[in-house]
Amino acid sequence: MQYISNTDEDRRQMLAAIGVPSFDGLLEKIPASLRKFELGLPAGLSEIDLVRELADTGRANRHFIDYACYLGGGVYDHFVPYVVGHLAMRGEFVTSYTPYQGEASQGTLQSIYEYQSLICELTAMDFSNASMYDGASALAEAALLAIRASGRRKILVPSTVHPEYRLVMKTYLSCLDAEIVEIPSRDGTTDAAALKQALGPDVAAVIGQQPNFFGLLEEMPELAAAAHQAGSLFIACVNPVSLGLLQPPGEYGADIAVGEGQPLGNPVSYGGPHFGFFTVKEPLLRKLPGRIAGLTVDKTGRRAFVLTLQAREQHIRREKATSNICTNHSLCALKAAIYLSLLGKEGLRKLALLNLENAHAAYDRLLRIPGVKPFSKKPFFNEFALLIDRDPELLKESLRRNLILGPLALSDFYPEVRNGYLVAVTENRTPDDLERLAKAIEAV
Amino acid sequence: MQYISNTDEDRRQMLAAIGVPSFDGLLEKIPASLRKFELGLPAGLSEIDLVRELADTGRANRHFIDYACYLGGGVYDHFVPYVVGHLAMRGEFVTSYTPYQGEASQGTLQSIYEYQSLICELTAMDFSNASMYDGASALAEAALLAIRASGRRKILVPSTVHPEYRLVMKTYLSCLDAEIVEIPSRDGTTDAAALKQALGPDVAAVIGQQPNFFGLLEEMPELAAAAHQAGSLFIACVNPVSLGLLQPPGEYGADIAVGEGQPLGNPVSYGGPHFGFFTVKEPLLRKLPGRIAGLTVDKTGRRAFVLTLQAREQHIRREKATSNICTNHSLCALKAAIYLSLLGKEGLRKLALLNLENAHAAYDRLLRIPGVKPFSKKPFFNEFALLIDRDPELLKESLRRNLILGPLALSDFYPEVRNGYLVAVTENRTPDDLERLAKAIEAV
Amino acid sequence: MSGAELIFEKHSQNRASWLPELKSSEESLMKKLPASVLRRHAAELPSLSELDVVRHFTNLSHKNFSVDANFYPLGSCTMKYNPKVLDAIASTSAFSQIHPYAEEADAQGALKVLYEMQGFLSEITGMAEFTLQPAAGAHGELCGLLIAGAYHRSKGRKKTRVLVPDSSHGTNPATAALCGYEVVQVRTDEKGHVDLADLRSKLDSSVAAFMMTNPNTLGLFEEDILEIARAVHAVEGLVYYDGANMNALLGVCRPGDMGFDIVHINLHKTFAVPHGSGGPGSGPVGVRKELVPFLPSPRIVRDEEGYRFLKNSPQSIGKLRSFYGNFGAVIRSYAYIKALGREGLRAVSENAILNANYLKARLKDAFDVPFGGFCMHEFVVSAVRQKKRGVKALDIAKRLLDFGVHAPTVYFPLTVEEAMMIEPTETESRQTLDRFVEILLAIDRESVEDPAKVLAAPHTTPVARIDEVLAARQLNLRYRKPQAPPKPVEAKDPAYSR
Amino acid sequence: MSGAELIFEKHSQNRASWLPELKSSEESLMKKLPASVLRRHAAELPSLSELDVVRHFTNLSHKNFSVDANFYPLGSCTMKYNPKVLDAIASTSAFSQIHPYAEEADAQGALKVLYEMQGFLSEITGMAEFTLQPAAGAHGELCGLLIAGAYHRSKGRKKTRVLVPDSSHGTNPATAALCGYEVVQVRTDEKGHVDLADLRSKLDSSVAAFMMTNPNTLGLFEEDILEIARAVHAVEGLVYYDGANMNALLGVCRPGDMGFDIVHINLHKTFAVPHGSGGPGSGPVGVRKELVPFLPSPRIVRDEEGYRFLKNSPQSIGKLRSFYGNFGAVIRSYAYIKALGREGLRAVSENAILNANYLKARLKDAFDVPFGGFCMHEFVVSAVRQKKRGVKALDIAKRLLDFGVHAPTVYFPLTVEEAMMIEPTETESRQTLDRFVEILLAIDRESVEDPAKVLAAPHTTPVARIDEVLAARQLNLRYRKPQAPPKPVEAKDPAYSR
Ligand SMILES: Cc1ncc(COP(=O)(O)O)c(C=O)c1O
Ligand SMILES: Cc1ncc(COP(=O)(O)O)c(C=O)c1O
Repeated sequence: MQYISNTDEDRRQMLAAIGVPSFDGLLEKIPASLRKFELGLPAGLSEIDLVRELADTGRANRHFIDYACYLGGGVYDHFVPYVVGHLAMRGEFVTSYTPYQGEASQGTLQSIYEYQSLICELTAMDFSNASMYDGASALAEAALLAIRASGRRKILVPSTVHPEYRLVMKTYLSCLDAEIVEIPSRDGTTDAAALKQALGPDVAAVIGQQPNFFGLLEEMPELAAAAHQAGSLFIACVNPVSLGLLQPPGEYGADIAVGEGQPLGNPVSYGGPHFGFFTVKEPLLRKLPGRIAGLTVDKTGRRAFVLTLQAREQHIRREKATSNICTNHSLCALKAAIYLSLLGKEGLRKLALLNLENAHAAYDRLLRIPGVKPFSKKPFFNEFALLIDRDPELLKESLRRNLILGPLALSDFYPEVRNGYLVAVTENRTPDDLERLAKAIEAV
Repeated sequence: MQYISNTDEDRRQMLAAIGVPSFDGLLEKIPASLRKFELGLPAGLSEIDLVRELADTGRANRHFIDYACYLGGGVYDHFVPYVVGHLAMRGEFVTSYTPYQGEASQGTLQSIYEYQSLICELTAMDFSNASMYDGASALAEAALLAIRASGRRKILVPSTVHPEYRLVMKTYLSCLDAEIVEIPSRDGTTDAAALKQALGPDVAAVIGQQPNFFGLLEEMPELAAAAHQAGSLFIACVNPVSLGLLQPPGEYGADIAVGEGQPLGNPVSYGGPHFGFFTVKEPLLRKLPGRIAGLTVDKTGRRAFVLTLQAREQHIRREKATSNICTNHSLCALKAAIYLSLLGKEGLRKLALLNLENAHAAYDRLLRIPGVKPFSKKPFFNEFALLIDRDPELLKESLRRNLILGPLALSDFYPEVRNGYLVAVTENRTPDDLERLAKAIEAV
Repeated sequence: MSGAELIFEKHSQNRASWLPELKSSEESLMKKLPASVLRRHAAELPSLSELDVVRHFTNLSHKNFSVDANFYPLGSCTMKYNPKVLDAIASTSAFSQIHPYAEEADAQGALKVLYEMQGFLSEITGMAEFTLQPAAGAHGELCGLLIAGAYHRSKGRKKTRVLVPDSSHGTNPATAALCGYEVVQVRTDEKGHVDLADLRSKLDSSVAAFMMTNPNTLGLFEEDILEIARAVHAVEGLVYYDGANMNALLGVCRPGDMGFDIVHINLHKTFAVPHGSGGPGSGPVGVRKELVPFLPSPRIVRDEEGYRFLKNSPQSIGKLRSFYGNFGAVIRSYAYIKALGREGLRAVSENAILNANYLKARLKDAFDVPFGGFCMHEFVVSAVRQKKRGVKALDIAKRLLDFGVHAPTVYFPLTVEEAMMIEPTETESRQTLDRFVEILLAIDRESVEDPAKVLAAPHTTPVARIDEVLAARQLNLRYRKPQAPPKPVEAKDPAYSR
Repeated sequence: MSGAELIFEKHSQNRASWLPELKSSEESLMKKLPASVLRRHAAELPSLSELDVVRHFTNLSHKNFSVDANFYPLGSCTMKYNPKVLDAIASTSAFSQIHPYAEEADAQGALKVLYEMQGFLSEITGMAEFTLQPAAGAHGELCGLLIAGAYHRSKGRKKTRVLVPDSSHGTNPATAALCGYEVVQVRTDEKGHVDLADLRSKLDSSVAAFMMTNPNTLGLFEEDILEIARAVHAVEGLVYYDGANMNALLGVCRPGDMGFDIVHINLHKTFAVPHGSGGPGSGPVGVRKELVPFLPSPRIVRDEEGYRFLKNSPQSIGKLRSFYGNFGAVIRSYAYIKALGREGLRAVSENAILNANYLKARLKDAFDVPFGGFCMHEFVVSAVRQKKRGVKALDIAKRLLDFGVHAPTVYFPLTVEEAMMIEPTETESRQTLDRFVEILLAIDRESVEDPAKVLAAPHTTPVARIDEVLAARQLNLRYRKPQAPPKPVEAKDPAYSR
């Protein structure tokens, strides 16, 4: 399969126009020693064969159409209305570049402006950028921003924050003279007392995640207040769907709010691509990483959109940029904008309520199983942890047999938690599959 | 699920603007007796539930991804390149009306003009309309045209023409003073001698199908010559994919050429929607049924496209129209235009060769099975008939077990043919699934 | 590079990249076929790379108005929003990759859809049974009149005439003629209804059927429908319901209850099959009990073992097309009915009626309204007043395009001078309707203040007004090889090209 | 009705029609949450029907240039045709509806894709091993420099500086700074290559890495690459290959053979991941053998039981993001490489190089070519000559839009005055290139005959030139509730509105 448009005759004529006898003439500058190799790759495939072969490969994956997914831990099997993909996958969005040429990119630019506005409404924050790679890297960039903005070097992170997010932050901060201090938890949420003790004049920021990795609700206002009291910034990492019911970070004093955008209209796709959203309060605007679209006018006075505040960015400021990010996750953010537009004010709340309802129905049902206990009795949104006193391998097998994916073994992340499982329950789960899940556990 | 855009508040205000106290006021003209009923339908479903329920319904269908399809008989499991649907399903094509307002429909109009041109190239005929419902109704309309154009009343149809097409023609002609005369076959193709005998001054047209229902190749030039000799028209019904190798109807003197367009980029979809193509030689142009797009200019002299020759059509001529057809199968024809554009001159021939190759490989392989005999030894393109000396019910079961759909039992159409099966083999068939088919027969 | 070239005027390397290579040599393959049947000259299809095909048709798509991009109040066409999820459902492998000749046992899902859909439509229309075989409205009419003919013949009646209202859709007389009937038109009275007296004067035992719609073509409900039906039945005629435009009746009232004997429905209007620039649609036909034996073959029935075909109906009119209808269209409507449910269907009609009446009320001062009173899902206004200022309905239609609104149906029905037939549908919002009113009022003002601007419209479409006369005079209906010289480079708007 | 409104300025009945009804009452549900965590004011999302959302974003899409509709010779961006079938493959349930925390046994298909893809990229670049974790080019650079840092630390070296050419992409210095290095620029010599003398003068043991591209930003092959690598290695520095633009090298030559130690690739350029108006992409990183232990965690390996994660690499730099990279992007590239195969990949680069040299040859008379000789997949011309006539590179860029062609990259690299960086890619046809040349020559003539027309361009885009200064001065970065008064009705082209 090739996608070359020139014919052989074209090629001959073009070489003649260039004035070289053969193609190799164009490569004269490449040392001969570099050109002596054979690509050790298979021959190409026709579209028929390609589609067939990848369908075969795909059969070795267990997917959400055949299996009910109770896995979460940062990305969730939410329903994506068909319209989202239908619109976002239009060629005009998919095959255009970053909108540097404003006049040729008003569609993208307006949709970014609308995305920024929607995210600001959702989070009650002042400003949003056009997107980051994912929730974890957004949180890491937030920590970088806090360190840069405050001139301080410590970041306090509760152990209840998603373990992978903490690892990513560690990687991002590894070249800096920075320190990440882990704050312990009590009964599944941040130990506020320990946090307060750890605070001090060298703390750039405190991080809080809502809901936290265990699905439990943190006392975000308390954490924020403690941070502010110490002159530190407060960074909130939030699940966007939960904001249909939960207090938005802008209201409890977050200076920076970030999160994983996948739940907003993006398929799980084995973990990517999704996007991270990144918002700040006004004072931090000029330190925002990444792209921002603004509203202005054209020379005839018509409303027009354009990338702005570019003096923060690498292509203008090079080594003085606020971040090295260039390509972001625009198409994923577009999906989120379409999804939020479809969801609307009323739908957002309903979606959150459906998640709450299903998750609590599952919680209640599973706790009726002998040997199943709650990990914590604190309130949760759409995900919760259980202790399941069963042989892990037998449990896995039983779940698979019952066409269930998950729940997630906590010991993968917190080795000290034995027999702990994280159960995620979205609007996509049904009473039928919950019953299957329960039966699968009971059968072990 | 509802798709109403008005809010309750909108509705209240609109009723007030109209000046009625309640919606029922707008229905005052409808006799009360007619308004007293309850729709006995279930309550609506959300998109989540709808998608899930229809996926469940779909599980009761055996489809070509899981089963290798050797069924043909007029519609074929050809590969449809993904680009075809991607382009044809763009909202601008899918959600626009028949292009009556030319200035607002240049996209559709140009694509129809291109479709017409492509079909003319393929068939070597002079003119094509914008499409008919399907091959069978196109053939019926061709017979109507011939009767109208010639003032004669008989249509000669070989028994080798698709039985359903003959039934449809019978229905269409049932109100006319017309007669359909069946011409017998010899060894699977039209008995030319019998045809010549049946010809006479009352014969409006002779029909020939290439390849015929048994997949066999007819001597079309001979049939056409015989028809013309008797002053009758010759109507060819052809498989468009075969025209990559076979002589086009325009070259053997067909006055009208029609066919089923499904093989050109349309999914099989349980038999519809597809489209019929309909072409004529110049003298019959003004008798063409249905829509035609023409090239002209706009008032500034730019190239423009428009529906033309509308004086043939029902919306202008009412009871004097050449056909009652109105909505045709435009989107299916668009798929064909895209498909043919992708296929190109070289691809068309290659596609036909691949079909020929696969079909003959299957023929050779299956004939090696004891008890399997050819129905005829005449040449064929991508479909052929076999006599398989096996218990039909056991054979069916074995095929299903081996994930094979088909072949088609001929006795459904020709009760006199015992143990006959029609095997269709497209470019989509592989050596693997052929082996499965052979094993399934051998196992009985 | 604006995509104005024909596909035949583009050249690049053709790839047909989905096709695998041949396993044998061409020569050995060609031996399978006798020389006499072979093509001598290759078909002159264009040669294009996949990119060039994608770019070509993407650019063509940009030259269309569509419901997805524009308000499209085209009367008699019901250009409503058709939920996109229906397209997705129809194109899943389980529904699009199945063969009509599969064993019944291998297609129980498809048969279930067809069977249940027959029942849904019977319930919605109040008819006894439905066939889903017809491919479109006109095809449904053919089916219906063939049933009528077969029925009358079975009773030994000789019927030669079909009556239609003077405002009827062209397919009604065309179909009647196709079936060999003499077509007789019935007048519309001053209130916009079937003129009962005229109808009575034309009714006699030769009348096979009276084909009508209700609401009628003017968007008005025929109040006398029960009497009309009685009168036609009195001469042993059948009352045929052209239900192409049924958007006002869902859960509101039923043709079966009105006395109709035969009904066709356009799924591509009322039941969310998108119009696709001219099809495919689907035109199911329903009949009352006595006519059931005449339905096309096969019918789809259910028994203990599941869903299956019923092929032996001796009185059936036969087959109207191959296989069982436009399954890919039917399944969209099936899913649509399931999604909306009974309340949702009623809401469709309520809002279609409300939107139409709202527009009619808001436009009645600026435009002539030939027939007052409440309308159903659509209505007709007349531009006679504007015509006196030199601006015809056609000019208004073209001018609307400059505002991003598709034109209403103009000059139909033929019985109303300067007719503009407006059907907003239920899926449009009040905000859109208000904007449409503003635009029409603005154009009305332009007809006073700047008629030249209206007459020269459209100004913003890919082409200006099209020379239809030239199109019909110098027929150019297909590309032929050596053609016009290559076009000069041109900016999108020629005013700015070199 | 041209879609110019913001989504917040539209109002209709919101439906969120995919959501089923709640089974319990809201009150009972709200009891599950303490009041202290609750939202007090609903988020002010817009309220819109599905139709209005569809129409809004369809109209927005019409305001973009794109590869699907336009020639898009944007230098350094490789805006080639990305086969649509890859989108289809990536969105099948088997690949898009799978969870990253599924058991390895439940995701063998996905792991196979990742594993084989690592191998493909190693083979294509001549590196020992690849990670697919980075989400984009800049993310890959971060990954690469972290690996370099970890490696140097493991050797006990203290490295403080990173060298980059003066023409380098902004992400190179930005990433180096992010990693705490001092950034030092190396000059370009008069032939457009890395100035070897300048490089040597800046090399010492403090140099962690020299980041470069080859072909360089000017589209020229760095002939001295082997010597450059030796010189850097001589001070125990690493040579970092920014492979964002690798479209000229497939099957032609390999960074690994040139002496590069670390490589990142932009799958969203060379390997057919569509750019998506700004991502998502994927920026895999490959390293030579000695650096493998430092790759991010987890790596994907294969053993007798199948494909699995390798999590315990003590020297690993850790995780760069959650999970394993942009799987949905990687699978597109994987399928692309499978589809093209070895010959197809080589054909990509041959035609990319041919197309660029053809354009360069045809444009060299009308435009200044700062660096002669053959180029690789792209080249830079300068509009200094046109600028003397008052027409700058920016004006030419804007004027091109009127002809339906996207502008080249302008004013980059910063080292060339009035730079226009042109990358035609391999998927464009000679016909398209010829037309592009004609258009550029026409604009060049306009710069003499009618410069005002060029300066006022674009004339045919949805907006005219944009006031960027105002945008930066009066920041308006989001919608806020009570806003501008409703806009008057306006035809699409304001010249024709009332
Ligand atoms: C009232 C009426 N009857 C019949 C038809 C014919 O339907 P079709 O175009 O599907 O054949 C139409 C629509 O075109 C119509 O509006
Ligand atoms: C040469 C070069 N390096 C690095 C990058 C950065 O890649 P990304 O935008 O994916 O972060 C780009 C493209 O933007 C580039 O062209």
